[in-house]
Amino acid sequence: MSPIVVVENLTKDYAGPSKSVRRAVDDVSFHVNEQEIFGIVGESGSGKTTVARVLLRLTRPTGGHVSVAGIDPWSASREDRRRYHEVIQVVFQDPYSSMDPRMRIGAVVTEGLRSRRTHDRPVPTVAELLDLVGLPASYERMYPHELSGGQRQRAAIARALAMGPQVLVADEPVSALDVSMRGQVLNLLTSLQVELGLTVLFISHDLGIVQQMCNRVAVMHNGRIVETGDPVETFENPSDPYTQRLVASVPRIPVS
Amino acid sequence: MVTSLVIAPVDVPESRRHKKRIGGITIPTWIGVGLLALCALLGLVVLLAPAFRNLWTAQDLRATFLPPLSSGHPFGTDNLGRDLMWRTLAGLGVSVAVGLGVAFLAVTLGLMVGIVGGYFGRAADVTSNIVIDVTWAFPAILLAVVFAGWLGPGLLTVVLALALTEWAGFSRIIRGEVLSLRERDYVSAARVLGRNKVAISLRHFVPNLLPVTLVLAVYFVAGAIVAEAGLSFLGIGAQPPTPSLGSTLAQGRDYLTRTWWPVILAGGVLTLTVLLLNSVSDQLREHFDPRIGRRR
Amino acid sequence: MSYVIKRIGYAILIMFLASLVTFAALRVAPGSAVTSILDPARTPPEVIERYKEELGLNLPIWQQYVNYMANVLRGNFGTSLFDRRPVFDLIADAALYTVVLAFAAFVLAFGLGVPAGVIAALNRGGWFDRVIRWVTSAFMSIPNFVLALLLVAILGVKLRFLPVSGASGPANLILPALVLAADPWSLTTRVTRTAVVEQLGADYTRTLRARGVSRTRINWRHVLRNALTPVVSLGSVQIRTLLGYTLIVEVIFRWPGMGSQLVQAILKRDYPVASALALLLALVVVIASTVGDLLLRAVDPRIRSNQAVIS
Amino acid sequence: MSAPVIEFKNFSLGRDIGTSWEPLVTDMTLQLQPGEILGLVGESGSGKSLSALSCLGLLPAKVRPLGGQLNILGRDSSTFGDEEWREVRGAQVSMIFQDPMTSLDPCFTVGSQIVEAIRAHEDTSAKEAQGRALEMLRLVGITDPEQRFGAFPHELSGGLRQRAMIAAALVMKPTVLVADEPTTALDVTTQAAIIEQVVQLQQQLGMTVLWISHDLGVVANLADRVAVMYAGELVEVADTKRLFADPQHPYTMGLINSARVRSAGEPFDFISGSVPEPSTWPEGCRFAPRCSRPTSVCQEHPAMTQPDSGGSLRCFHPGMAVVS
Repeated sequence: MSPIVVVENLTKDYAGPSKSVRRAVDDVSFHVNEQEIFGIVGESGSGKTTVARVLLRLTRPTGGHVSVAGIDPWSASREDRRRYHEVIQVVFQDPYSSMDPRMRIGAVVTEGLRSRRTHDRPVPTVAELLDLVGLPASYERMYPHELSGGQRQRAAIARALAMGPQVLVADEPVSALDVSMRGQVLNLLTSLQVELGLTVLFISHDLGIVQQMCNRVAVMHNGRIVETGDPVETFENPSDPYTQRLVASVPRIPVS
Repeated sequence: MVTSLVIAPVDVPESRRHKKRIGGITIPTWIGVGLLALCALLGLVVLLAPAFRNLWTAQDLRATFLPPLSSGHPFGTDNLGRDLMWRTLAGLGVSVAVGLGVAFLAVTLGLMVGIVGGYFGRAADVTSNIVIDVTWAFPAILLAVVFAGWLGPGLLTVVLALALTEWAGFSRIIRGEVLSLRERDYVSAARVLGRNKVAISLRHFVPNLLPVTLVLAVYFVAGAIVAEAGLSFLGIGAQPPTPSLGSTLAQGRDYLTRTWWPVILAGGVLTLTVLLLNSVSDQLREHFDPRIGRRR
Repeated sequence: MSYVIKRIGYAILIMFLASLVTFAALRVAPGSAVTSILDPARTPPEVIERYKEELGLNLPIWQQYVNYMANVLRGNFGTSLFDRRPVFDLIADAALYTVVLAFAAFVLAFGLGVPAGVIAALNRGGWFDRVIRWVTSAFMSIPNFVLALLLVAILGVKLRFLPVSGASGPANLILPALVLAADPWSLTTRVTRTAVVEQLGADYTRTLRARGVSRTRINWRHVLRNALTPVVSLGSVQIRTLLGYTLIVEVIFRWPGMGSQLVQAILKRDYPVASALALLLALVVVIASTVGDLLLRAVDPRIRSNQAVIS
Repeated sequence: MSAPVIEFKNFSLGRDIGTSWEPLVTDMTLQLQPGEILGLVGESGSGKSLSALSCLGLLPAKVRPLGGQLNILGRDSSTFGDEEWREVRGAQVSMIFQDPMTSLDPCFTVGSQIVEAIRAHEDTSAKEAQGRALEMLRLVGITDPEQRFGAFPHELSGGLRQRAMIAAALVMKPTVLVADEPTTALDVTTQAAIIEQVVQLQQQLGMTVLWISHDLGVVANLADRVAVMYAGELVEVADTKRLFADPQHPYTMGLINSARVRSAGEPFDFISGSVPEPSTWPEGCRFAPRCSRPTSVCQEHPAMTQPDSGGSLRCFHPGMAVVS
């Protein structure tokens, strides 16, 4: 197992009110091994989403380095930058805003295909992509608002997988869904991870989900990683005081 | 600056918010159909006015100042004995053509500047903001008058002058919309999928800006028709012999003590046209989103 | 405080650029000031040259601008090319008339528009609301010069009820002010109505009701306070609109203000007068925008505060 | 058992859709006993928030009670006029909402909004009201209340804002507090602190609490009894311990399983399909299309029954384990 995602001394500052600086990410380092499901947990403002956005080349870091499959997106050559979209993809939290309301599902899932660079793999069809995530091919003609939240998240996964990525970032992929429907999407993600040999960076505030599905976890607080390790071990015997408080705060259902 | 173009808000009755839909196409209301028919009629006037040139240029100095409903002259005649109904219609055609030209130019310019300012980096944003605010500093008609002084009076002057002022307020609205659109996750997703800024602008921004654009474009047509008539009234717009509602009104004003109907009739046609276009704009806004145009 | 300084600095920048625009538009325009006074076909070239020299028109263009601005900042706008009076004196008279007219219209538009909008919103769907809806659409559709001509025809020519021309007495103000206020009044009414209706449905009204606060108190204390923001920001927009409208309304009613003067100056290519007027109007608009933005911060604590969140 | 403070009797709500009424809540029978914390659980569109809002007569426009009865402190609420409702709100039944940002008036300081809640019911001097407001801010765990009193809502963090909202809701010491997902917008550590605060205040003031949530975990740790809603109706009501130990309705089971943490690597539980819109509710058992073991009898609409195990239940096949 070799690391495919490497984050070294990553720092991100935002300008705050009246010339102050808010440090959203503070000297964060971690790596994710190939075919691993790596969880990042933390509360709002902990910096977990900013880390993901830096990796996705959406937010420019203030300091430090990141690399995915050997490409540093912030200093890559033009050709590497183009290839980068086939290395890493994303599924966002809100299935309502993550799709253009004026595009049909077929257009949504194939939007990235035109920027694909590698031509040795066959270009998937809409039907194949929808089938991959368990949606009927007839959904190609539908608009996002005609789908339920869970179905939209499936389509979002299809859109990401169309690019044939090695790494998938899932930023709170189920927290906008009703509780009874979350399992469907999570099981799909897990089985696709195995099937396609994906590496998944799973960002969540839900410790239970992370514990059940991730191989390793990093706990973030105020822009720093306070603890990294095996999820079960980390949440059952937290060593960091913040992790202890976080674990104690999670409302748990009594075991029958 | 916070201030921007403000157009009167419409309030959509609760009952009409649940639109009837069949296969994704909203069925227009009867009001909508009626308004569309009237717009088509207006378009016909624009297209046909030049063809009937001899009708609105024919003079008859023996029949000046005929009152309305005279035989052969439903609106009466003017000081040169020209038929007022045909002159009014021809003038309306000119006004609407000017309005369409202004709306097209202002919308195109406004969309480009708004998208560039909202999405193509901080330098572009600061620059476009300053350009917008400087343009904004001059009341629309004032700048039109200044332009007229520069280019000389005429319809081209009117079109250019109005387009070059009216785009600013529109552009500010578009910029605001883009600032909110760019934060949507589907734009982030498109970036991760490797689309560049131009592709995202064309694929995601323009289609989503279309409703606002359409509503405001119709509103601009109405505004430009009034402004054209106003400038022609001042003698800065259409020059004789080009017919114009504004010059008919100016003439009517000179003979106001003698006859009142040219003012009433030309003014009435102008008012009804603006009312029609305002209603179309309101209907479009209701159709798309009652919130469009409410923002500052 | 730093915002106030920044905002004023920005306003000065915009004014500077606006002055460049007026200068350029009126000075670099084809058909120079000289040719509009002297017929180039019949005047000997040296006379034209002397004239140009006298007016400073043979200097490089940036030099002309620097001279122009230096003079402007000292309150010297040059002399009119036609009656040779100092522009400042000409404008000062006219400005007073325009200020009186625009102020009267502004007071009418807001003084009548805000209450009408509030009452319409509080009685949504009632007869007053419906009447307001119709009246405002009518006033927004009838161009103000048509309205002006109608009133002149009816009141001035037929009934001879009110003076329709000139500025010989306070009664002369009534018609132009009413005409000028009609459209801004409609817009103010509608914007106020919408703002109030929107606030009536805001979440906090439900919370206040959940604590037993009476509907009347919620409406008159909380809803109106929150609805103020869009109305205030409308204010500075309206000043710009009003100034634009004065041009034409002043001409129709022969009101001796800046509007009619500007139209005259531009048609006669009286550059010193025209550029001074344009600059003055732009200054008023920029000041109105600035004051509007500052007022907005005073009215809305969310805009005002940029201090950090207390946690 | 003493008289319930709030009692729904076959209560139903509907929305005016022009030609007819679309039902949103049907056949709701539920009693809120004095001094208890009752958790009302359901997913989006279950009708839990609307039921809560009816306790204060704050239904949205176009939504009306269609039938049944709702008694508040022993009085039939259908007889209440505007003024009677006003006197009930805040003083006897109070409510806190999900989003403390939009639920507080942005143009007024939090202190003045608490003072206003007092003076809506009592003719006290401004000074005395201010004193009581400060005391209440302290009581809800806000340190430095003098400074927070003058703060505008946007100047406070989410947790402080929610505390300020609780202070305004409880300053008149109401008998009942209706809490509509008050911690959903907050982080878990803040949520834990707020829950602890409410429980403490509930004991201190002897309040009855109706706590609405979509999060079973929150309710499990907080409520004495739990009522589960699905598609506009109650499906199961039981003591918290019993409900989580031995759920009877397949929806309750599915919901508990979906929320429960399993061992690493195990698949996640879920309920197939999605929550139906009110217009697409089935004629028979509303859960049948998503149920793992529906039978032909489920074509009928089940009534609420009182099984021997206690509580109440709406299912033809109680206790049947869902194997997923």
